[in-house]
Amino acid sequence: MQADVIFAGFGGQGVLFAGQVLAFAAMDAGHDVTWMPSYGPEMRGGTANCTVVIADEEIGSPTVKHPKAAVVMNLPSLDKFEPLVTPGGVLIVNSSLVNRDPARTDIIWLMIPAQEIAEMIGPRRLLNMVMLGALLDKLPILPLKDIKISLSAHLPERHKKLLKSNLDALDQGAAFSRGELKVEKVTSSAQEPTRTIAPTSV
Amino acid sequence: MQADVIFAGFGGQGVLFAGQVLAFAAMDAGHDVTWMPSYGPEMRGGTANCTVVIADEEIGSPTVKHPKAAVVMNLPSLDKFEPLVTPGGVLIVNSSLVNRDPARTDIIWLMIPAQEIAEMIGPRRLLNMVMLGALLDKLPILPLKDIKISLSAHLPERHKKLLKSNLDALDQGAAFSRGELKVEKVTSSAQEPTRTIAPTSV
Amino acid sequence: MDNIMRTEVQTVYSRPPSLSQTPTHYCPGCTHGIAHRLIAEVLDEMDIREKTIGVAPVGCSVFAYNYFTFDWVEAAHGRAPAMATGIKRVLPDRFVFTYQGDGDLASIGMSEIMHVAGRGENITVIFINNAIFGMTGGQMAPTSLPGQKTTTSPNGRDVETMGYPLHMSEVLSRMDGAGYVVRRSLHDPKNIRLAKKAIRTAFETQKRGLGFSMVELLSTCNTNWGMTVQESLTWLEEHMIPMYPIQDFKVSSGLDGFKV
Amino acid sequence: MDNIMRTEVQTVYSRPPSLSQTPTHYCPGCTHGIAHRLIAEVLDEMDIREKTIGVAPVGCSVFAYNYFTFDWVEAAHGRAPAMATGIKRVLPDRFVFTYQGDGDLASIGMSEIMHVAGRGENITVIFINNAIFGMTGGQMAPTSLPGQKTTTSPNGRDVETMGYPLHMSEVLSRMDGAGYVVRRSLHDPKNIRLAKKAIRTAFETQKRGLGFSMVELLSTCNTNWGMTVQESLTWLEEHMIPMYPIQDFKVSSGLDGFKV
Amino acid sequence: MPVKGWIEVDEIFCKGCELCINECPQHVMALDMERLTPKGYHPVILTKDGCTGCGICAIICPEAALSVFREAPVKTAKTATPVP
Amino acid sequence: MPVKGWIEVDEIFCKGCELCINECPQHVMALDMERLTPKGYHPVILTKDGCTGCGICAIICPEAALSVFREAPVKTAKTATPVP
Amino acid sequence: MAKEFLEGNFAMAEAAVRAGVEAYFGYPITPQTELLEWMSSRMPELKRVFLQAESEVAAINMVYGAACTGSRVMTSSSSPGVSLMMEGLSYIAGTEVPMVLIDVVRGGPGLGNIAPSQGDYNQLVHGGGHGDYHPIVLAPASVQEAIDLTVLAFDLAEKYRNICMVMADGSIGQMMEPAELPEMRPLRTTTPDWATDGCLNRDQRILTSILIDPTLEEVYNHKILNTWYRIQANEVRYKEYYLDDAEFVVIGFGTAGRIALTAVRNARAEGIKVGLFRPISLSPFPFPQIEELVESTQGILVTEMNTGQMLEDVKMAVKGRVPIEFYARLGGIVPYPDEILGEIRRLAHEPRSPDGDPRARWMQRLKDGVITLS
Amino acid sequence: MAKEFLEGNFAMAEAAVRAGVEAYFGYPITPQTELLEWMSSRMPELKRVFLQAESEVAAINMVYGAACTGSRVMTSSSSPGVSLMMEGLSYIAGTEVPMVLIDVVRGGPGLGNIAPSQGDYNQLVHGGGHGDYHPIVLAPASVQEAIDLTVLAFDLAEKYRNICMVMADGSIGQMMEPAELPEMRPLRTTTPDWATDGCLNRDQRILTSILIDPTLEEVYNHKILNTWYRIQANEVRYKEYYLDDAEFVVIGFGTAGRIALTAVRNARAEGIKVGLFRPISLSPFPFPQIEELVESTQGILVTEMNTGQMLEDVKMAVKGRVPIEFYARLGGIVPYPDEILGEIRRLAHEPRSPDGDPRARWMQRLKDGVITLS
Ligand SMILES: Cc1ncc(C[n+]2csc(CCOP(=O)(O)OP(=O)(O)O)c2C)c(N)n1
Ligand SMILES: Cc1ncc(C[n+]2csc(CCOP(=O)(O)OP(=O)(O)O)c2C)c(N)n1
Ligand code: SF4
Ligand code: SF4
Ligand code: SF4
Ligand code: SF4
Ligand code: SF4
Ligand code: SF4
Ligand SMILES: [Mg+2]
Ligand SMILES: [Mg+2]
Repeated sequence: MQADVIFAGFGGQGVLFAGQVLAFAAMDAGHDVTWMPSYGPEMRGGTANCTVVIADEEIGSPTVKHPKAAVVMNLPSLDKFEPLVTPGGVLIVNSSLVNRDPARTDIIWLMIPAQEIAEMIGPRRLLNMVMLGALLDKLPILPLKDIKISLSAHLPERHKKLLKSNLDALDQGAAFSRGELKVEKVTSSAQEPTRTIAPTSV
Repeated sequence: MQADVIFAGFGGQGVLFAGQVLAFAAMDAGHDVTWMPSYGPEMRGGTANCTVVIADEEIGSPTVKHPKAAVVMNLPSLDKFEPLVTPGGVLIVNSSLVNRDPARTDIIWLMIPAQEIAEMIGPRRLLNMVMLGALLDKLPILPLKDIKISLSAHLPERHKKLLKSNLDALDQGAAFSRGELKVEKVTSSAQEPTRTIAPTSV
Repeated sequence: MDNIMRTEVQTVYSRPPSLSQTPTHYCPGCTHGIAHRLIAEVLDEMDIREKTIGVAPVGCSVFAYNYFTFDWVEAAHGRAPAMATGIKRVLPDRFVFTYQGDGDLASIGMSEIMHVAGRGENITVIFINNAIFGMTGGQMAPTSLPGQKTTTSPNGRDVETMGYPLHMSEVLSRMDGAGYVVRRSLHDPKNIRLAKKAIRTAFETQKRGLGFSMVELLSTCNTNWGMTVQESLTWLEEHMIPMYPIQDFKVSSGLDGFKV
Repeated sequence: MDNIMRTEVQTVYSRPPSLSQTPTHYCPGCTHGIAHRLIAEVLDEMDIREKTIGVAPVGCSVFAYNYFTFDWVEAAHGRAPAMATGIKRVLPDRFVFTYQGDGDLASIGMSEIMHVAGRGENITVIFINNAIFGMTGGQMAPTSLPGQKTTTSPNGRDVETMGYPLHMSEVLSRMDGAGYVVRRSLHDPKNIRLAKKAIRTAFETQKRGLGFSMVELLSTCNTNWGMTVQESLTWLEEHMIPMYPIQDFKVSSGLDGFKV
Repeated sequence: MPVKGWIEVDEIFCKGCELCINECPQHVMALDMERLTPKGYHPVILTKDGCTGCGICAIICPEAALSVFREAPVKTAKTATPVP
Repeated sequence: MPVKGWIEVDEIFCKGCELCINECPQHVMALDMERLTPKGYHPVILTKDGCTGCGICAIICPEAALSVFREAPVKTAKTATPVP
Repeated sequence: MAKEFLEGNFAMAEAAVRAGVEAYFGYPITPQTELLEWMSSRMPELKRVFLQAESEVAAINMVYGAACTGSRVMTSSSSPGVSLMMEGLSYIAGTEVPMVLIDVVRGGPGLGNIAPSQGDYNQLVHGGGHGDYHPIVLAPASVQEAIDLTVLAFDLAEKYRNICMVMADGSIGQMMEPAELPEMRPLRTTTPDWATDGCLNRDQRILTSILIDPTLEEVYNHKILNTWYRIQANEVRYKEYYLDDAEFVVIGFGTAGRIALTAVRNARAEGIKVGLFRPISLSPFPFPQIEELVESTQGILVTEMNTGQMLEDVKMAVKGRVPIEFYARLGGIVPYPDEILGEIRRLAHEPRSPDGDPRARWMQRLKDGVITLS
Repeated sequence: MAKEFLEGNFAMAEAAVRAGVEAYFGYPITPQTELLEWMSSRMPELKRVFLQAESEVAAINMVYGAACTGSRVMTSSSSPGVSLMMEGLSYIAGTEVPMVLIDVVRGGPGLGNIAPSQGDYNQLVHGGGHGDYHPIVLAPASVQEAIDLTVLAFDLAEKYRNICMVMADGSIGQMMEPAELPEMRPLRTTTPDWATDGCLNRDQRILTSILIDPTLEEVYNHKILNTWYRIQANEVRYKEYYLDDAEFVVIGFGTAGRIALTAVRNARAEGIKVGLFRPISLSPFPFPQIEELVESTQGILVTEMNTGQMLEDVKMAVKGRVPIEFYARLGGIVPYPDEILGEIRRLAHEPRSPDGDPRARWMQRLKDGVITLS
């Protein structure tokens, strides 16, 4: 197996952690895996992304130009990664912050109001797990239950009380992807970055 | 013409300046010339020497292993440079501080009580000019009068009042070398270094 | 008597021309921005914008130069005072100032700041003391308070092993080259007004050639202190000021009679 | 009553065992040698020679290690305090001291000395202030006096352009990590006795874990001052002491009751 | 008679940090939760009458996002100086 | 009755700097102009009687070249300690 | 020990801990700060020494001091901070005390940026401090290798009384991978016979880098040069991939090397017989191994995240006997495998010549728009 | 101007003065102190800036600041002091401001000693600060050349907005020779259009070495690399002696080069057809010229006062096509012409092979006592 997924969005949207959860699960499932972060040049509120590569042989590059899948949480990330997903690949878009549909026809894409779904379950920042759930439905590299086991094992102690809602978020994301969940997109227009990122450090 | 002379002694004996005077004169006479100092590893009261190379083409090395002449002002310098003078070369030895004659027979050497001669003229530190005078008698690379002109021109302003005695010292050194001056060696045995040198600096 | 009062629109405040139109990258509520604004106001009031050269540090304010409209250079971490010295010595009629954080000035840049003070280098230093390395994500600074938790003092600063808070204004004011050294704070409007007066006086010190001038500004870092903006102001007031009193440490007699 | 007085030979003074049998390279009459001797006497009296590690500077005393019989390391110019920190941190039960000149400590090594004092690093510093860079042939030091002629202040130190003399003991004693900071002089037997007591107290400070201890010793450099040995003692007394008063700047309360 | 004042918020700069809100002696400021600035913050606005044009909000604003104006009797009018 | 004292000069170390000579309260020291040390200095010597063994010369000697002894009444004799 | 999912910076820190590091001195700088931060909590917990120095200059001199006592000691930094350590490193080399430095390299020169780079190759491998000395430099290409090489670094440093550096480009510091940490080693119980730890029951020891007499300094220079030749003979490390039948060879180290691995696999899938040679010890550089490669190779592609600093060493080994091409991304940019694949194709399919300057050709391609940077 | 009998350190200082240096910042260190001391009296006399900095770190950053104003500015130091300037130099390279550094090299590593050496070749030419940049490095072999190259250094620095260094081994600094100083140039009257000297009647200017966006840093890296290629194309300098009919070539720079000249003459006197190639610009290195030499040469002797740092560059140019031998004195020792003559004889008369490591052979000869050091 070889799969590569890019998670991209504003810093603070849980982009990096979503990638880590996937990577944990891949490792627990016995695959080789790399997780590589990348930060945009903006000083704060800027973009961040991470690339997860999963394979069964020693992984060469931890970066890929054309990922099998991309999970994008804001418009700049959609603009950047939509053209790059390999034909036949998967693109999961956070429709809560993105107003346009992808234009590609040679890939599978999903617009998911991840923020609204998250807020149905708990805090808005669960949106990353919602999107991960949706991804795994569209690109079943690992069974959702493996992800859940890994998440339970690796969630930092101080967040353990949020475990249940994280698991729910995964489920709801997958459910939405399967068409089993209908959600109204409520938040209007503009993108709202989170505000907890310190300047890039030099 | 190509000539190379090493002046060696304790720091403070005017070794470096004697070489400079010769170099000045060589330059004024239109030769190419280099003056290169070297300091012993001792921190103070140590040895110092300088090599003067005079030539009529672009000078390569400013150092020579086997100089045409050596002017040595103390015993360690005699020990070091006696074996190195080229056969047929000249060795001038400050007998005021050196108790033994050179052993070489294939060179011209002179034991000169430079300190006593200096003290006849003025301060003991004129001994370097005494020895230079003797050298130029034994190795007439430049006429003594050229040396005198150069010395007059290059003696630092603050020492100008000593010009006359410096010139005398040159003359007396040459005179001694020619056998025209008889001097009793009065200072006894031990070597007395001067004491004005600060530690080697790192 | 007909008492008709005519009125007119007055501009009480508007963005000073020395500030550029670039939004800062600072975290919302970070008081670095206040310090920037005060500098701009002072330069404009003194009408010396075109004669001023700023020296930016390495720290959160590394991009300070983007937020002003006059010339700037960007120094190596801690070396802004040396760079400012180089500039001031060749251009003695320009106004030269450094803008430095506490990591920059009090940790790696200790030698340079001490020596410009000792030499009475005729430059101005704006020293932002936020008791932390902001830019690199909240490590301990020499100015961090005893017990303060940072990412390199995870159990709180233990003065026995990690050292005592450094009082840079106190120390620098002892140098004979110091013309004006004071500490101010940016946590409320009253103190901000005083801070501005101090900055004005510091540049006056430079103008009069009275030697080294420095304004230390107590500043917040809500992000790395792990607080809300409002909490950070309170923390500054309650914890930093007792350790770092707001005070004039050195005021050259050459400033006698100078009023802002 | 038959009053026959029996007598016996007493050794009033003999070369301390902590000094090696190597003659120093110092110029005759240089007071560096006195400082060496005092350190040796103190270590022998405290019987800690075998537990002591010296850190030599770059300066005339660069070869200090040759003149003692215990372990030494040789630091980069100005960095002796950092090196001593490294040693003391891994060997906290050893006595670690630096021996530094004024160029080493107050010029290039400013940052390191300030920070060991700030951290209250439990080391001892013997600071030889001779108001000049001795080793490199007499350049101006940060401690050179106003008007003092040196090879880099040929017309005398002009404080306006070359800066003011730095008072290191005064400054360092303000650091909260300082346990014992005093200035003494080596120009006559009385002051030498006081200097020795201070060195003894400094090592006691280290023994008791009271933090940073430093003894600044006013010292001569007849060679680079261009004076005879005797003139240099007089110059020290008449010119240096007024600028650098012999004084206790910080004595930790942990030393209360300690008598030498 | 209280002086009438008002502010202008430059939304390019405002980061919704609320510093001004907390300092306004008239308590007439708040974040506009309906709107987002280009950088994605809720900007500050005047929520009621009562602004005196005292300028305190501008003094604390780290982003120099605020301009402050007031209507004042003509006789005291000076040339506008940007000094709060 | 003045105590009788004397000094020993280690010529390996003495540099003839004259510091001791100038400090000796009894003025009994001088350089020996007849002799040179291995390093080429005139060493110090006692030139007359009168040394009290006060140790002051040793206190100022930068080269630790001097040992100082004295003859003292037995009852006060302590173990010799090298403390001036 | 089981595999864990570890970040490179953290992994190197913990590897050093388990290798028995007794003291860490350092100063924060991105992108290695996590290493220092982990040390700040971990070392005190184990009653070992952690100290945040006031600067990199102080840090390296603290390391110098602690190393003189025979302790296992290290520091870490990133490019500008490493530049500040050059005097100290030269002193350490001049004193033959062992120590480990980890440089998590970022984009430069100057303040540059904080993105991954390999721009410090020359500084670490060839130049750096003044005078003649040679540090050992190891370049990991994965988190596991970062762990293993960190442990090895201590052993080599002590074996040869030499500086040993780990050159981790920023990506290695910040990426996460499954990796296995070693068992915790017991701490050193003996003290080397040169250490200055107080002369109890023995003669004085002195550790210094001064040899004021040039004849002694010359002897010392010969001595450490001989040590260097021993290191060259014994400590060359590298990894080969698909070289058995390779007609073309890609050479790259660290992250550039592992990215090239993907490109090589993809090229193989296209039928190009290409292999990868990945130097692990940059110093000593695998000159003999590359010389040998030349025999069986039709062309070499060197790929780096700098302007061709290792390229010079490859050229030195190749001596103009086979064509070399060069491809690089600079200033903090990490290349994609596709870019390198494109270069492999060019190497395999276009005319080649052993002459000329591979870097100049690369610059020309950039200028001509043959290469477009993404 | 007439020839005067000048000491190298003094001559370089006065040459800088006459080339119009406006500001000097430095810190004392042997063997360059006389340079600084001359500046301390000369510059104030001319109402220019002299400042004794508190350290080399401060000195280089003062230079950086003054250079940003468009002033002609310099510093000087010796090996350990130069190591402390590495961060600053990298910043300067990252900002493209011109400046001149004179390094009067002494024996190292570490504190070493104060005798003449060429041990900083790698530091100045190849490594040094972090990141990708290339200083110009000029190596005088006489006092006259020291003067001429000092003047040239300012011109090149400004022409290319590049760091320009003069690498003078300690002998050049301390020897005296007849030499001619240039006329006093008038001081600069214009200010370059990038200088930050206050924005009177113009827009803001910023000088910085940060490019936080790697794509911009990459562009910057390309830019300075292109500058470097321009420098390589235009600024190679060297001097040839007796090469017309030479069968053997000695290559050496600075003092080692001029000492070799005597050896070459003596060898010619013995009938050995040998010439001398003396690189003057060490960076850019005369690669093409040496490559060309290879055509007509049967053997090359490289001689240096370091462990063979330039040897590597010569090997790079020679590409194994002719035999190379190596001879060096280290740690502050200046070789005698006789020693080099002996090596020329060996080269001419003993079997030669282009293979193997010239340095290893030299070490072997030392070990075997074939070479005896005096
Ligand atoms: C030589 C060097 N060392 C370390 C760093 C990393 N660094 C950047 S900013 C900084 C500290 C900034 O703290 P401070 O000066 O207090 O500024 P703040 O961000 O708090 O305003 C550090 C350590 C660097 N860029 N260069
Ligand atoms: C990095 C570095 N810079 C400069 C020097 C040259 N240097 C050696 S000692 C010294 C000054 C010594 O003066 P001080 O510390 O006062 O000691 P003193 O000789 O007066 O006892 C200098 C500048 C050096 N060795 N290393
Ligand atoms: S990290 Fe702290 S200092 Fe930096 S911008 Fe944010 S709040 Fe301000
Ligand atoms: S130069 Fe000065 S400090 Fe150095 S040994 Fe001589 S007198 Fe002492
Ligand atoms: S203080 Fe300024 S930035 Fe903050 S909310 Fe008010 S206007 Fe906006
Ligand atoms: S000017 Fe004064 S009253 Fe008006 S909004 Fe601002 S702070 Fe409030
Ligand atoms: S003080 Fe010491 S060195 Fe000086 S003359 Fe007296 S015994 Fe000799
Ligand atoms: S012991 Fe006292 S009296 Fe005797 S020589 Fe010494 S100083 Fe003079
Ligand atoms: Mg800070
Ligand atoms: Mg001194």
